[in-house]
Amino acid sequence: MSTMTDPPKESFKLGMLIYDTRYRSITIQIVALIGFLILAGWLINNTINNLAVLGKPIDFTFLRDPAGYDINQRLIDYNSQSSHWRATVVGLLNTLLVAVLGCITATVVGVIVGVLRLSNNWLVSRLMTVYVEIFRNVPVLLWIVFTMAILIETLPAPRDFRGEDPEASMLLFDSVALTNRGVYIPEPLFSRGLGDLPILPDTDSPACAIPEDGGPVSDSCGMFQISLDFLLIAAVFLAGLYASSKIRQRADRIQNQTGDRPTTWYLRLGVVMIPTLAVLAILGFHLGMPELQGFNFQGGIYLRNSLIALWLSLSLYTAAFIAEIVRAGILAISKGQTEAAAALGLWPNRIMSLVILPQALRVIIPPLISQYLNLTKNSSLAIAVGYMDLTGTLMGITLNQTGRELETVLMGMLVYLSISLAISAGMNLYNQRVKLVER
Amino acid sequence: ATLDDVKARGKLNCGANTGLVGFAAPNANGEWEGFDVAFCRAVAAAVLGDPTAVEFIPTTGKTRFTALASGEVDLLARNTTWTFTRDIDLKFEFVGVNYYDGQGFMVPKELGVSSAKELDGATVCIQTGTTTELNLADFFRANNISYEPVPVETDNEAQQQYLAGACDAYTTDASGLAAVRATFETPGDHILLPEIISKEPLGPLVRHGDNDWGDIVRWTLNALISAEELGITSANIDELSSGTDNPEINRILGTEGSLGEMLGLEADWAKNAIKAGGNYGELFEKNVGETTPIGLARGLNAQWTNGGLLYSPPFR
Amino acid sequence: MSEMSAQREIDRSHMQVSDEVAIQITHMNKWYGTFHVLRDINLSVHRGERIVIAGPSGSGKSTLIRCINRLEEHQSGEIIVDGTELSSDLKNIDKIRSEVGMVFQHFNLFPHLTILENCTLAPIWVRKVPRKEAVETAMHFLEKVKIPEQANKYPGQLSGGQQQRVAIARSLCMKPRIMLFDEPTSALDPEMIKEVLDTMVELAEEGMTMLCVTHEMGFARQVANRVIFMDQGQIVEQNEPEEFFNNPQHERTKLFLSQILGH
Amino acid sequence: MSEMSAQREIDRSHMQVSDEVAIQITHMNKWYGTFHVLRDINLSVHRGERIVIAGPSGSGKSTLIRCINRLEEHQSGEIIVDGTELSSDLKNIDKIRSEVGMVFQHFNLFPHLTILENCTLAPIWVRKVPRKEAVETAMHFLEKVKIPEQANKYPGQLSGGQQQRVAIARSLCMKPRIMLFDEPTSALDPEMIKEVLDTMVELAEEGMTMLCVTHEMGFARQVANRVIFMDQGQIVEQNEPEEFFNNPQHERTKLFLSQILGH
Amino acid sequence: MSNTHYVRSEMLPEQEPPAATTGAIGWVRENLFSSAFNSIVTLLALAFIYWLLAQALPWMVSPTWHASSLTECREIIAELGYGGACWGIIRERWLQFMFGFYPKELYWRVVLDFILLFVALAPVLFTHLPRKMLYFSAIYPFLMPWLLWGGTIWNPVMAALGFVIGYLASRHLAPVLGNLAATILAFVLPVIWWIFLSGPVADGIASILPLAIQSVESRAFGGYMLSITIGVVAIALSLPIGILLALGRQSNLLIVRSLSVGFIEFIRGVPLITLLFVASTLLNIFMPPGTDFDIILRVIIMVTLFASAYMAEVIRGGLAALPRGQYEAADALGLDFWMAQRLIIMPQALKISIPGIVSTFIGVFKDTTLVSIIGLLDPLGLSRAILADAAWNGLVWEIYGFIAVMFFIFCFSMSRYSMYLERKLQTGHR
Ligand SMILES: Nc1ncnc2c1ncn2[C@@H]1O[C@H](COP(=O)(O)OP(=O)(O)OP(=O)(O)O)[C@@H](O)[C@H]1O
Ligand SMILES: Nc1ncnc2c1ncn2[C@@H]1O[C@H](COP(=O)(O)OP(=O)(O)OP(=O)(O)O)[C@@H](O)[C@H]1O
Ligand SMILES: [Mg+2]
Ligand SMILES: [Mg+2]
Repeated sequence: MSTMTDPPKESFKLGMLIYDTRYRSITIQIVALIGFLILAGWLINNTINNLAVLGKPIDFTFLRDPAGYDINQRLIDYNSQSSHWRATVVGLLNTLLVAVLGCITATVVGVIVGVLRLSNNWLVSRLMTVYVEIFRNVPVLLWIVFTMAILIETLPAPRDFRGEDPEASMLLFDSVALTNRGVYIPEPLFSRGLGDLPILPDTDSPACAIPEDGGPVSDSCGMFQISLDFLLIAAVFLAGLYASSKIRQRADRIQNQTGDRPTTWYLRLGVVMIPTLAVLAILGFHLGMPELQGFNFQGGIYLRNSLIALWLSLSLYTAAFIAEIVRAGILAISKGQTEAAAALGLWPNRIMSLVILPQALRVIIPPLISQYLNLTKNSSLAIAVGYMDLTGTLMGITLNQTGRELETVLMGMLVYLSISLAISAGMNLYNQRVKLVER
Repeated sequence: ATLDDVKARGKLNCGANTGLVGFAAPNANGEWEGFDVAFCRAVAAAVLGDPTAVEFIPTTGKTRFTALASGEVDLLARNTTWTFTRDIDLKFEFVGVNYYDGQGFMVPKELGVSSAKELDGATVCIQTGTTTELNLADFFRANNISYEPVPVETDNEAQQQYLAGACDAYTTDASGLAAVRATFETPGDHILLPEIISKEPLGPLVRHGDNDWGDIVRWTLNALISAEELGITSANIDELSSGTDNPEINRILGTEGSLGEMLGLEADWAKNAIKAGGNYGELFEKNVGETTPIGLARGLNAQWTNGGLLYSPPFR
Repeated sequence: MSEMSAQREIDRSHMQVSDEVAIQITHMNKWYGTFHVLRDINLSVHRGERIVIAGPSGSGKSTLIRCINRLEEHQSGEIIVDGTELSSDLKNIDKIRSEVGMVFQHFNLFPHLTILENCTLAPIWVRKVPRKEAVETAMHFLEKVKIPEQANKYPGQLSGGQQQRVAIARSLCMKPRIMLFDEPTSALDPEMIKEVLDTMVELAEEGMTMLCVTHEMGFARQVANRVIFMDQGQIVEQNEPEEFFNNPQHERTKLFLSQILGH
Repeated sequence: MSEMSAQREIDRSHMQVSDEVAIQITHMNKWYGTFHVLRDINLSVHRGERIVIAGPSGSGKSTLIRCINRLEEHQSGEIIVDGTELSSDLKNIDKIRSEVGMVFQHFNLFPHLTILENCTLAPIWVRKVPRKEAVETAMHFLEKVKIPEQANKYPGQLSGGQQQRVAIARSLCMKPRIMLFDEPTSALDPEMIKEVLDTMVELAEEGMTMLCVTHEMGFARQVANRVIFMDQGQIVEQNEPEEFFNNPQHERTKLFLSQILGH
Repeated sequence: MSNTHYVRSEMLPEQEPPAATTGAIGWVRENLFSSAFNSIVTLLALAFIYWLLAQALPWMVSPTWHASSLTECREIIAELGYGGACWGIIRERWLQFMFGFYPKELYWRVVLDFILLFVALAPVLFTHLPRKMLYFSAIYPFLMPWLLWGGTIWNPVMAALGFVIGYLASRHLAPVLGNLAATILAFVLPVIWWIFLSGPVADGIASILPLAIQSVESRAFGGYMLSITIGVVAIALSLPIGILLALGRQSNLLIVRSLSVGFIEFIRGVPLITLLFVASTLLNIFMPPGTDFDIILRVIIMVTLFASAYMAEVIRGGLAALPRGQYEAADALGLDFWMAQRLIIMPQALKISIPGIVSTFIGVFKDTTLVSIIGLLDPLGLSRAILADAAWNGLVWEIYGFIAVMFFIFCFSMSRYSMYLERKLQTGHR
C-alpha cells in the first residue's frame, strides 16, 4: 500500500493555460474573442478609412431629407415631399402586408395540397405531386417574374372595358374588375363615418406642418391613421365573438352533463352578425364600386398587380414546401392511431380532428414557421416586379438617390433580422408549450 | 493612377448597362455592341491601341456608382445623367456629354392624348433606379395632377407592361422611347408626347481626383466629335493620317504636335480611337441612327454646325 | 415466452357459453392484391366463448380479427357480428365497431391525451355519454386494471404493461360485447406480461366474449374454450385447449407446438 | 439474468494480487448539479485485483468507474491511477486514459469502420504505432476473443455478443494495465452473455486488473477477489465473493441479494 | 359448442382474386372512381389537364426554330396561322445560356470540369466504389478552379501545398512540440504560407517552368455555368466553415458558442438579396483600401457565408443524431478532440447529413438567380441582356420557359437523388 501524502501545492505555471482543463477553456475563449475583436476591428477600421477616402462618413441625416419619389402603394400618408424615413416605413408596411397575406394563403393552399397528396384518387394525388415538384424546383424569382408576366398578358387592360361593345366586362354585378393593372374590388364607405384617429404624431408628415395662415394642424397628422369606424366595428364584432364563445361553452357544459349537444349555430351566428350589421347600418355603410373613369378605374380598393403577383407566387411557392411538411406531419402519425380510433367507432372526420390533427400539428408547426420566415425573406424579391417594399424603397430608390449604401443596407438588414428573430422567438415559445409529455 | 493600372492590366474595365437596346447588348457571339459600348472601345483603342481590349462589366442602376467608386471599373459609360449631386456629392467626374436626352412620354395613339398635361390619373411605367422617378414626381407635382407610378426594373418589362396596356404611358429618356417604339410590331400606333420634362445630358464618367485619366476620356470623346466635324471618318482616316493641310486634323491624328504625349499616350491615340468604330456620327448611325431598327434622329445630338449641341473644344 | 408464474385457480362460474351466436363467419375470403391471405374461413363464436388463435407468423391471424371489426375489408363470404352483417354500409360498420372492442399489439394510445381522456374520448363522441358519466365509467375500468392513480398522466409516462392495461380499459369503456386482442403482450417486457394477462383473465372470468391472437400458451390453457390454429390463411385445426396441446392432429400443428413449447 | 451454464474450473495460477496499488481513491465526492451522486468514496485496488461492483440502479456504480478514467469529473477527493493523480491537467488525463481500457454497456463501436479499423484506430493515432504492428496486435486480440474471421466486417453485421467482444479487443489493443467494464452484458440476449463472460474470465485468468459493474453473480463468484456493494452513492459493503453472497451483513445488501437471486 | 373439434384434411390452394379488383379495370375503379365524389373529382381533374394542354401545346408547337429575329419569326407564324412561340432565340443563344461569355474554343474545359465533378463526387456518394477514387476527390477542389479560370498550374499546386504543410505539421510536429502546439501550427503555418509565400513561389516556379493554360476572367462566366460555379464553390467552401460553426454551436464554451450562434442566426435572419447588396456595394468598403475583388468573387464569398450558416444547421442535425456513446468511446480510447472529430464524429455526422447537404445545395443553386438583381449575367440576368438585342426585343415566354425548364431538370433530379439517399440511409443501415 502506498502511503498517502498531501498533494503538493501546485503553483500556477504558464503551461497550465494550455494543459489544464480548468484554464484551457478560458484560454480558448479568450483567444477566440481576441480573434473576433481583431477581425471586427480590422473591418471597422477599413470601413472608416474607406469612407474617409470616399468622403462619406456614416450619417443618417439623409433620412430626414425629402424623398422626392412617389410610391404607388402606401398604407400610410405619403407623397414625394415626405422624408426618406417615411418612405422606409411605407416600404416596411408593404413588406409586412405581403408577408402576412402570403403566409395565410400559403398555409391554406399548402394544407389543402398536402392533404390532397394523400388522397386515394390517383389522378388528384399525382396532380398535386406535379404541382409540388414544379414549384419546388424552379427558383422563386422566376416564379415571381412569371406570375407578373401572366397577369399582364392574360388579363384585359382597362381600355378593353371601354366602348360600346367592350371586350371585357366587370364581374359580380359590375363590382369587381380584373385588369392587368390589378384588381379593383368594392370598398367599404361610411356616409356617417367617425373620421380617423391619428397616432404617433409625426412632425415629418406634410400634414403636420402648421399651415401658413396659422390655422389648426390638419387632423390627418400622424404616423398612422386608424379609422374610428373600423375600430368600432371591430370592437362590436369581437364582442359578438365573445358572446358566441360563451354560448359554445354553455353547449359544452350541456354536453358534459347530458351527453347531447344543443344546436347553437344559428344563435351563435346571430349574436355575431346582428350587432355588427346594426353598427354598419348606423354608420351608413355602403360599398364604393370601382368605376371606369378617365384612364383607370376609380373608387374601390385597388390591389395592384405587383402585390398580387408577389403574393400569389410567394404563396404558391411556399405552399409547395408547406404541402410537403403537412404530408410528412400526417404520415408521421402512425397508422395505428387511425386504426385505434376507428376501432373505437370514431368517424373519419372526428378521427382527423380529435386524434390526427392535434398530434400532426406538433410535427408540422415548427417547420411551418420556418417557411413563414423564408416567405418573409423572399418577399424582398419584390423589386423584380416593382412592388415597393422595404428593399424597393430603403435599399432601392433611397439608396440610389442618396448614395448612402452603408447606412441603407445595414438598416435594411437590421429590420429583416428583427422580423426573423421575432418569428423564431414565437416558434420557440410554441415548441416549449406543446412538447409531448414523456417519461 | 488609373492610366497605369489600365496599361499594366492591358485591358480597360468599362461599366456598361446590363442590356439596353442600341446602347449595350451582347450579340450571339457574346460580344457587346451598342453606342455606349462603342465609346468604351474608342477609349480602349486610344489608351491601349486595341479596341477589343475592353472588359464590359454589366452594372445596374444600383450598382453602377459603387462599381466606379470602388475602382472595379475605370470608366462608366452607361447613359448616366450628369447632375449636380452626382458630380459633387457622389464625387464623380463627368467628362462630357455623348448623348443629349430628355425624359419624354410615349402613349398609344388610341388613348387620344396629345399632351403630358392631359395625363391626370394615368398609370405611368417608369424604370427605377434612375433620375426619371424624380423628374416624374416633380413634373406631376408642378402641374398639380395625379398619376399612378408603376416602377419596373428593366426596359423589357416596361415594354411588356406598356404593350399589354398595364400602363397608359411609358416614360423614360426620349431616345429609349424611340428605340423601344421602333421594335414594336406596329410602331405607328404609338406616339411620343411633345413634352420633354427634363434635361438628360448622358455622358461617361470617371472617379473624382484622377484628372489625368479624366482628361484622356474627355478628349477621346472630343476627338470623336471633332472628327465628325472635321470630316475624319474611318474610311478616310488612313489617307488623312499621312498628312493634310488642316493643322487641326494633323494634330488630332498625331502627325503634328505632341498632343498624345501630353496625355501620356501614343501619338496616334486619337487615330486609333476614331478607327475603332468611326467618328461620333458613324457610331451614332451604326448603333442608333435612322438606318437601324432603333431609328433615332440626330436632333440635339447633331453637330453645332447643324443646329445641334455637339461642340467640341478645339484641339490645339 | 414467459409462462404465467402463478397458475391460480380461476373462477369459472361466470364463464358460461350461451347458445347465442356472437360472430358468424362463412366462406370468407380476402386478398391483398393478388395474394390470398384468408381462404374460406368458417367460424362461429358463441356469446361468452373465449377463443385463442395461434399460428405461425404471416398465417393471417391479425388479418382475420381485423376483418371482424372491418379494419380490413373482405372480398367474399359473409361476416355477421351480433346479427349485423358487415358490408360496406357505413351504419353497420359503426354499429359493429361500437359493439366490438379491440386491443392492439402496440397499444396505440393517443399520446396527446391523458389516460383519462383516452378512456373518455370515444364514449363522449361516439356514444354521446355525458362527460361526468364517462369519467365515472373510465375510473371504474381504470380501477379494474389497477391504475386509477395514473389517470391524469400521459401515456408516455407509463410503462408498457401499464399502457396496455390502459388500452384494455379504453376499449372496455365503450362497453363492448366482444373483445378482440391482437398479440396484446408480445411487445412487452417479461415482467409486464403478467400484469396484462392477469387483467385479461379477470375479463374472461366475467364472461366477456373474447378472440385473442396470442402465443401465451399458459393463458390459452387457463381461460380458452377453444384454440384455433391457422396456417397459410386457413383454419387448420381447432380444439379444446387440453386436447389441442396434448394431442394435436395435424402435422403443421404438431410442428408449431414443438417449436413453441420446446423453447 | 442467465447463470453461467458451465462453471468450468478456471486456472487461478496467474491471478495473483500484487502489493502494488493500481487505483487509489480517497474521500472522493461528486455532485451532479446539487445531487450528491458519489459520497466519500474510499477504495484502493491492487494490481491484478478483480473487483465486481454491484448495487441497485442509480446507486452511482457507472459514475464511479467513469470517474476513474475521467469521463466524469469528480469535485473533491483524490483519484490516483497507476501513480498519476487525476487532476484537470490534460497530460495526466491522456496518460491515464491510455493506461485504462473501458468497455461500455452499448459497446459503442464505431459503425463506419471495420472491426479491424476499430481496433487499430487508437493505437495508430494515439500510441503512434506503425500500422503494420497495429494490425498484428489487433489480429492477436481478435483471435483471443475468437472472432479473427470477422476482421473486415462492419460492426452492424455482427451479433451483440460479437460486438461486445470486439469492444473488449479494441480496448485491449491499447495494452491497458487496468480494464473497466460497465455492465458489459446487460444489453445482450441471454445466449450471447456467455460468450462475453467467457472472454472476461480469460482476461481475468491472465491477471488483468479489472473493475467490473455487473449483475452476473456467477461471474462474480468465479473470478472476483472482492465484491463491492454500492447504494445511494456510497460503498455500503465489500467482501470476498463467497462471504458476500452467503453472509451479507448490511440490510440493503441482503435485500438486494434476495431480489437479484430470488428472481 | 359441439363442433369444437376440427382438423383440416386438405389445404386449400391459393386462388385468383375476384376479377373486378385486379388488372387495369380494378386499378381504375379503385384509384379513380372509387366513389361518386371521387369520380367527379377525377373528371374535373381531367378537364383541367385538358384545358392546360389545349392552352400550352398549340403555342409550343411552333416551327420557328430557324428564325433569326423576332420579325422573321412573326412572319413565319403569320404564314402558318398557328403556333406562337419563337424558338429561334433559343437556338441562337442556348450556348450563351450555358456558358455565358466563356471563350467558345474553351467550352471543353467547362464541360470536362463538370464531368470531373461527378467523378469526384461519386466515391463520396456511392460507398461501394473503390476508396482509391477519394484521392481524386481530394485533388478536384484544386483542379476545378484551375480548369475554369485557367492560368498557371502552380497556383493550385501551391494552394494544395498549404494543406500538405498543415497535415505534415499536425503529423510530425506533435511528438516534438506536443499536441496543442502542433494543432495551432497546423492552422497557422498554412495561412502564413498562403498569404506570404505561395504567390512568389508560384511565380518563381512559373518563370522557370511555365505550365499554364489560357486564363479566363471571371467576367466571362455567365448563364448556367455561372449558377453552377457559384453553387458548387459555395457549397464546397461552406462545408468546412459549416463544420466549424456547427462545432462552435455545440461547444460548451460560452464565447465560442455565442459567436457561432450570432453568426448563424444573423445570416439566416436576413434575405440573401441583402447579402448580395453587401457584396455589390459594401464589401469593398470593408476591405483595406485598394483591394479589388471582382464581383463574382465577392458574390461567391457572400453566398458561401450564406450557405455556411445553413450548412452549420444541417451538420448540427447530423451531430445530434450521433449517440453520446461515440464521443465517450473516443474519449476512453484517449483520442483528443480533433482526432475524435476527424476520425469518429465527422465521418458519421457528414454521412447522415448528405441529404441535407444536397437540399442546401439545391436551395443555393436556385438562389443564384438572385445575382441577376445586382447585374450579374446568370440565366435570368442574361435573358435581360439578350432581350436588349434589337433583333429579339420583346420576347418573354420562350426565354423564361427555357430557363425554368432547365432549372427544373437540374433541381428535380438532385432532389430525387437526395430522397433516394435518404431512403438508403434510413433502411440500409449497416
Ligand atoms: N396491407 C397489406 N398488404 C399486403 N400484404 C399484407 C398486408 N398486411 C399483411 N399482409 C400479408 O398478409 C399475410 C398475413 O398477415 P397477418 O398480419 O395477418 O399475419 P399474422 O398471422 O398476424 O402474423 P404475425 O404473427 O407476424 O402478426 C402476411 O404474409 C403479410 O405479409
Ligand atoms: N449526467 C447526469 N446528470 C445528472 N444526473 C445524472 C447524470 N448521470 C447520472 N445521473 C444520476 O446519477 C445517479 C447515479 O447514476 P449511475 O448511472 O451512476 O447509476 P448506476 O448505479 O450505474 O445505475 P444503473 O444500474 O441504472 O446503470 C442516478 O440517480 C442518475 O439519475
Ligand atoms: Mg399479426
Ligand atoms: Mg449504470
